[in-house]
Amino acid sequence: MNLLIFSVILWCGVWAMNRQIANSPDRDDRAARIFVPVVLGGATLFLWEGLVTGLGVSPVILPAPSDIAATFAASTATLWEDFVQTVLKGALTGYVIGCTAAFVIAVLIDRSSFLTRGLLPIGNFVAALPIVGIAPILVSWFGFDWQSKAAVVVVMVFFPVLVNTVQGLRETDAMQRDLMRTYAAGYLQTLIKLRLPAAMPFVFNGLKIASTLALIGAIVAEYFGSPTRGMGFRISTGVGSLSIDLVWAEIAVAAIVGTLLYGGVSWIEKAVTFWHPSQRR
Amino acid sequence: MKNAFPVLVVLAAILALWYAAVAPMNIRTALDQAERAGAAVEPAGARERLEVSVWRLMIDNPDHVSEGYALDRPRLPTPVQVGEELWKTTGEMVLKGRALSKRSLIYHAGITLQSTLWGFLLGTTLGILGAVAIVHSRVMDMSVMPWAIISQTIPIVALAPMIIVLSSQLGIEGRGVPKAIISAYLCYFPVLVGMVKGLRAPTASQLDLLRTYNASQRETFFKLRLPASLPYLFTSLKIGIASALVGTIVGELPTGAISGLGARILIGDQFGTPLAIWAALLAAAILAGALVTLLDVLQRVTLKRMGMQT
Amino acid sequence: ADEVKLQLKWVTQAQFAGYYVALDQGFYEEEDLDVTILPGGPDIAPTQVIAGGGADVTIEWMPAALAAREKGLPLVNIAQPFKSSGMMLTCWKDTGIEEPMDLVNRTLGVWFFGNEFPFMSWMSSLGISTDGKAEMGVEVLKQGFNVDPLLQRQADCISTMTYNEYWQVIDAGVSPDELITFKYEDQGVATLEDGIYVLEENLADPEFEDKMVRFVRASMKGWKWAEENPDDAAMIVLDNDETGAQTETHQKRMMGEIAKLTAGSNGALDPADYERTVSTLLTGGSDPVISKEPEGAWTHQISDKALN
Amino acid sequence: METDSVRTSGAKASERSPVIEARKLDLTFQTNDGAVQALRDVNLTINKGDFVSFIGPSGCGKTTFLRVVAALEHPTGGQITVNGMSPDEARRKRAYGYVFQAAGLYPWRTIAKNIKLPLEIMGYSRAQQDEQVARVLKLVDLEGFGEKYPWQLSGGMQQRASIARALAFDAEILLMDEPFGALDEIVRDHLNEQLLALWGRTGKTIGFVTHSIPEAVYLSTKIVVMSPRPGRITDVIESTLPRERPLDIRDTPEFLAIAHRVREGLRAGHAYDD
Amino acid sequence: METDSVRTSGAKASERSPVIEARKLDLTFQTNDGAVQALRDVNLTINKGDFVSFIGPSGCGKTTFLRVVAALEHPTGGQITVNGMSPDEARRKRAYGYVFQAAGLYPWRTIAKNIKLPLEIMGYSRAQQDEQVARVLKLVDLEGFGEKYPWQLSGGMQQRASIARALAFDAEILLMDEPFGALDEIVRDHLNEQLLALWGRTGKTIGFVTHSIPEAVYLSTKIVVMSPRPGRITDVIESTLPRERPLDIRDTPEFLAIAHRVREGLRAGHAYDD
Ligand SMILES: Nc1ncnc2c1ncn2[C@@H]1O[C@H](COP(=O)(O)OP(=O)(O)OP(=O)(O)O)[C@@H](O)[C@H]1O
Ligand SMILES: Nc1ncnc2c1ncn2[C@@H]1O[C@H](COP(=O)(O)OP(=O)(O)OP(=O)(O)O)[C@@H](O)[C@H]1O
Ligand SMILES: Cc1ncc(C[n+]2csc(CCO)c2C)c(N)n1
Ligand SMILES: [Mg+2]
Ligand SMILES: [Mg+2]
Repeated sequence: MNLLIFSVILWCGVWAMNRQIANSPDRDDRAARIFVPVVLGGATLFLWEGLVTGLGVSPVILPAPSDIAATFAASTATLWEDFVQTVLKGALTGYVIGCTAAFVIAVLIDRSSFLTRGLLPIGNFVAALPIVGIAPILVSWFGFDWQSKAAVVVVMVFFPVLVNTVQGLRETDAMQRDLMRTYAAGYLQTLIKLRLPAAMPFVFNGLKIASTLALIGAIVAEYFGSPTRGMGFRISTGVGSLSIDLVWAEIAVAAIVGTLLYGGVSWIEKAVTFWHPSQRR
Repeated sequence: MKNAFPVLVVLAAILALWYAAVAPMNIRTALDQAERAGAAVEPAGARERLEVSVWRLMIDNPDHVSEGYALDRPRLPTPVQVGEELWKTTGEMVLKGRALSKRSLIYHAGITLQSTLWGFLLGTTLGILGAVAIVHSRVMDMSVMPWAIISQTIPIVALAPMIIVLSSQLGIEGRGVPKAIISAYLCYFPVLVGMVKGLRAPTASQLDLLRTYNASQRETFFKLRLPASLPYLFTSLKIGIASALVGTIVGELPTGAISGLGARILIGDQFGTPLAIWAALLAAAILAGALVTLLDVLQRVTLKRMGMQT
Repeated sequence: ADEVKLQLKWVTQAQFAGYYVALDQGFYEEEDLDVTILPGGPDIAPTQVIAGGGADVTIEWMPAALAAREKGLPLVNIAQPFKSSGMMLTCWKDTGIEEPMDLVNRTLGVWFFGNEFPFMSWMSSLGISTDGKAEMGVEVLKQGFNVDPLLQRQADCISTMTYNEYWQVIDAGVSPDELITFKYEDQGVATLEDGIYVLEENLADPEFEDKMVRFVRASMKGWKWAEENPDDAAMIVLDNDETGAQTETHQKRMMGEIAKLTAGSNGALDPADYERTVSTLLTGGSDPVISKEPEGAWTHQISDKALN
Repeated sequence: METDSVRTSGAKASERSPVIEARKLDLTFQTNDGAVQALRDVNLTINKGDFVSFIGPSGCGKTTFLRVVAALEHPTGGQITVNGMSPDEARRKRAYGYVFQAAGLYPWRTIAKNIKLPLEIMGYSRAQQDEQVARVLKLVDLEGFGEKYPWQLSGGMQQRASIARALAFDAEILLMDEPFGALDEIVRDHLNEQLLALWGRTGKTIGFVTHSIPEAVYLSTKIVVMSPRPGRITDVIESTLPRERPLDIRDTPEFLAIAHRVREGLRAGHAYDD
Repeated sequence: METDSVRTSGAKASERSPVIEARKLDLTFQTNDGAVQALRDVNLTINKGDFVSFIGPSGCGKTTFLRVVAALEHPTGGQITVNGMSPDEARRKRAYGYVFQAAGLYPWRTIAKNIKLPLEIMGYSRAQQDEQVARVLKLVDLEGFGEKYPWQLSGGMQQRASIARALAFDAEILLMDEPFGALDEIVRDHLNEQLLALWGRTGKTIGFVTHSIPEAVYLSTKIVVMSPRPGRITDVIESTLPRERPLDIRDTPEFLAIAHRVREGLRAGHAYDD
């Protein structure tokens, strides 16, 4: 109970401190930008610990962060095996194939205004579909191993990237295009020198959305059949056998990997679209 | 409207591809059946056929290719089969006056729609309020935004059972609320991001103008930030409702929600009736299309009335 | 009336006919009970639901219940309507599998989510490892919710229930002679299925105890009714199926098969069956399902009062 | 005390009382690649009823100075008072009408609604709002365009609408940042005349940024010539032209002499050899 | 044949051969709320080496005419030839250097890379590219800014960069749409001089849109005055000024006379009573 009270107070204290930092002149420092959310996360974990132990929540419902950390440390081998299976083989393969295919096809259909006009509404529509629903079908088509997971990821990331890229390719303004016309620039020159650079902010928008979808897709697909490894496999069997701490360890891996993936894409975005107003300050 | 023709052509092309893909996808099943029925199949024996490519099988057994188009449990059903199944579970039900029976997809779409709308309402409210807080408070901006992103990297399917257990512990009956929570979890993020962008859309000079009038924060919000964010709002609402639908279906898949389109997909899988899965998927697609179109129309009308689009 | 929430192990189907019959025929009402039946699903762990207070009583398989008990969730079996196990492994005959030892070096589909324990025990009693194809090993797939892996030959064998998945294979056009099945019951590794479980701490409460006595009594009445009127019972199940996706033929057939499993049980747990289950689970070799003999995992406290 | 007397006395009578006083004003922007000194040691007194033009090369701090006056930017050194108060207090008293360098109309409001924006915020009644809108639309020759949206107007018309917006409420001090930049010569002449007439009628104090020497000379009672890096005042020219100014005053020797002095001051700020 | 002779002959020698010939040019835009006649019955001959200014109220079709010449817009009636070819053929032969009304630099390229853009497309060698960039940067006084990105420059500097971009390759015809709009008087004067010098050296044919009467008179051999709704030419003034023009030519009576004629033509296009 003391721990509970203490953790609540600590959390409020951290919030107050963040408030101070956020209103101080150093707030735009890289250090501040990382420090503030990290200590808030730390304080929240502490609050969680306090709540769970203070209120005596059963570990089969919600384990304490310390238990999760212990399990994490004790099962690194398992977690690594699952990471390789789900992330490296399933999600990343699917992500790379899906994004590349979408990008290439977007550039190809962009040549034809007929195809663009025909495909874009359909693409928008499909992008809105609950693609996870096709997971059982793809598992039955592509088998139990990572290939079917990659296939689900491909389908999930394909349309967001396609739609964003096509839109980005049309995003050049009339004057920028006219300039190319006065130079009598060819299709390829216009594409490489004008339209692709101008499309990059949109492409990256799609890639970022796709990066959060990729993991979800790979994990959901494992619910419909998998070898006896993988994050989705471990999560679902973990729930079944009440190893909830292991489930949370897997969730932690997913969150870390997802954040790194998203952060990585954002980092590349920053380097590539440094010129865009949203990247300048 | 001028897009109608290209869209139809592309749709026709997709259907044609789909139709063509049915033959190779189903040839093995078709040959297995034909062999059981006593037909001579080349090569004989399902195990032997596993070593042979589908193209070879199609060439060697041209008579049986067509049987792949009429299977009960196809790996890939034909568009017509899916259409028929959909009609059987919707239109025919309506004609029989049983539109809202448990066997009707209309009933299940209704269940899914209900959760989706609750999730959408909850998610957009959260997203918008969050965005308002983030735009007006730097602490919120610095501490909450990164966690909002991280929240989306957590596999919601893993949390789904815990959400159900926790909400029942909090005394919430039924599966509707947990489904709506899952749906809101997926929905709030695009709305939050879009609205933060939108509420920050006013340029420095637009803000300066109001400063010279000494306008209050409230006035700045209602007279500048909110109207300036409307195009972003609608865009994020469209993504939001699509995400809410995905969330509901994800929530219905593994949480044993006993009704709704997600549950139909699950049961279709469990009892080996692929046609039921495809029909439910198609129904979900139609639902998604209808919802997004509705918001799109709303967007056009509103923005037109606000003079923001020609 | 006293409220009782019952969490099922799986979706609404004839496997749970007794409870639906009791509800439909008013047996619960007669006992002054207001029963709510919560169907299960692939991601619902009945053990977790009952731990979270989402249900008062649950239908679970004994291996999962004992495993949960070891994890610190004190579940107690208060009644056992299922006498025998319906689980089996179904294989293609043309793969050349004739006896259990032929399984080595094959790909097998297995249910997880707490349903894998009987299989694991069986394999370790055979001395077969489950870490991949090998001289003395098998490749295990986490099989999904359907029988496609067998039909499409992604696996040589899959887990089936006598009352459910097996018939789906048959319905897909496969004739029984093409298949060979290994029933756990025949292999001597049968474990108890569908028992009625509650939390140990609740049993100390006389009011709860009384409620459970009435619940078990009414439920068993439902089971007996279902055994005697299988077709009507199946229709009752069908009426209660919210998904509207179940078919009459399948449920009627399932009811017929279920009746074979409940036959021979009056509802009280036979300690011999329990012992057999425990010893099967303990022979896990290097990786047993439970590590020590459980204590207090069952009681006749309820069934004695309910059935006599 | 002084402030009070300024605010209550009539326009003509108080012509010589100071409204804006800047003393040793400094303003340095901190940017990623070092500090930019936008204003250095700026001393300037603007009296009530003055029409002050600011002229100088791109980047010399004209806009920055206007923004400091309107409390949109805070000086890093020196003092500035507006009616004896800090600019921020004056802003809270709604002393300013500001015309920005870009029109900055809100695209979701019609022209009339754009003009009403400050009136709504300042709590004018409906009737007053309509009356003001009609008046200023006429002033800038946009009668009949009230119900159009900004994008339905040409660039020049938009700029006029933004001028109308600043004139719709009765601000004591009018700050205009290159208001006539996008207009052609004829329209510009016309609006110059209108502005002079308005100023004559109301006795407002006006700060006016322009790139055009004739415009500065034609309009102002005081011309401030600025020079960049760091932004500073290099010359302040008190106009000797009468308050009443027909367009052809621009051909008088007096006019040309002032223009010449401005041009010389301006030229000094550039670094061309020729 | 004729085309060939034009292209090979020296600048001075061919001064009187027509480069651009418009006959009865019409251009109507179809918009949602009806047709807009942007150009009507435009007849104009521009000879090799001419410096032609276009002046007229906002929306009178100046930009549209330049765009028709550059084949960015297609007339709905009449004919236009450029060097005896269609504008589109001339475009494909890379006859044009075009300076747009807005700078339109690509934000992802540095200033130097922006200037290199046309050179890359036209296949200049690396060395040639660097040489040209250095030359034009000097011409517009932007030495040392080559490695900056567009947003790091003030508006006026961006405009100069876009002028440099158009001058970097050797286009026969230079089309400039209000290139000096955002610049202050001094810079403007300076660039006017530079432009005249360049024109004198190279004998390019220049089409130049401006709002400033003195600028038009100072620069041009021919001034085209246009009037809106529908856009048409109301006056074509052949300048009597010599080709050699020091800045103070602007005070000569001859200059003022031409300016007066332009102003009158312009005024006729407006509807002010005063
Ligand atoms: N927000 C800012 N951050 C950094 N530097 C700035 C900022 N605003 C202006 N500056 C710099 O301050 C100096 C003065 O700018 P200011 O806008 O006042 O010039 P100006 O005289 O109005 O020029 P123009 O005629 O181009 O409008 C410039 O060098 C500019 O780069
Ligand atoms: N793409 C277009 N669609 C419809 N109308 C157009 C289009 N482009 C120009 N116009 C119309 O054609 C007329 C001439 O426009 P143009 O841009 O040539 O004017 P301008 O003389 O260059 O004016 P400014 O001085 O403002 O640049 C205007 O009435 C304009 O509204
Ligand atoms: C993830 C998953 N786990 C278990 C089963 C199978 N299952 C659940 S309850 C039950 C009893 C008979 O229906 C069986 C066999 C499945 N299909 N999917
Ligand atoms: Mg300025
Ligand atoms: Mg123009």
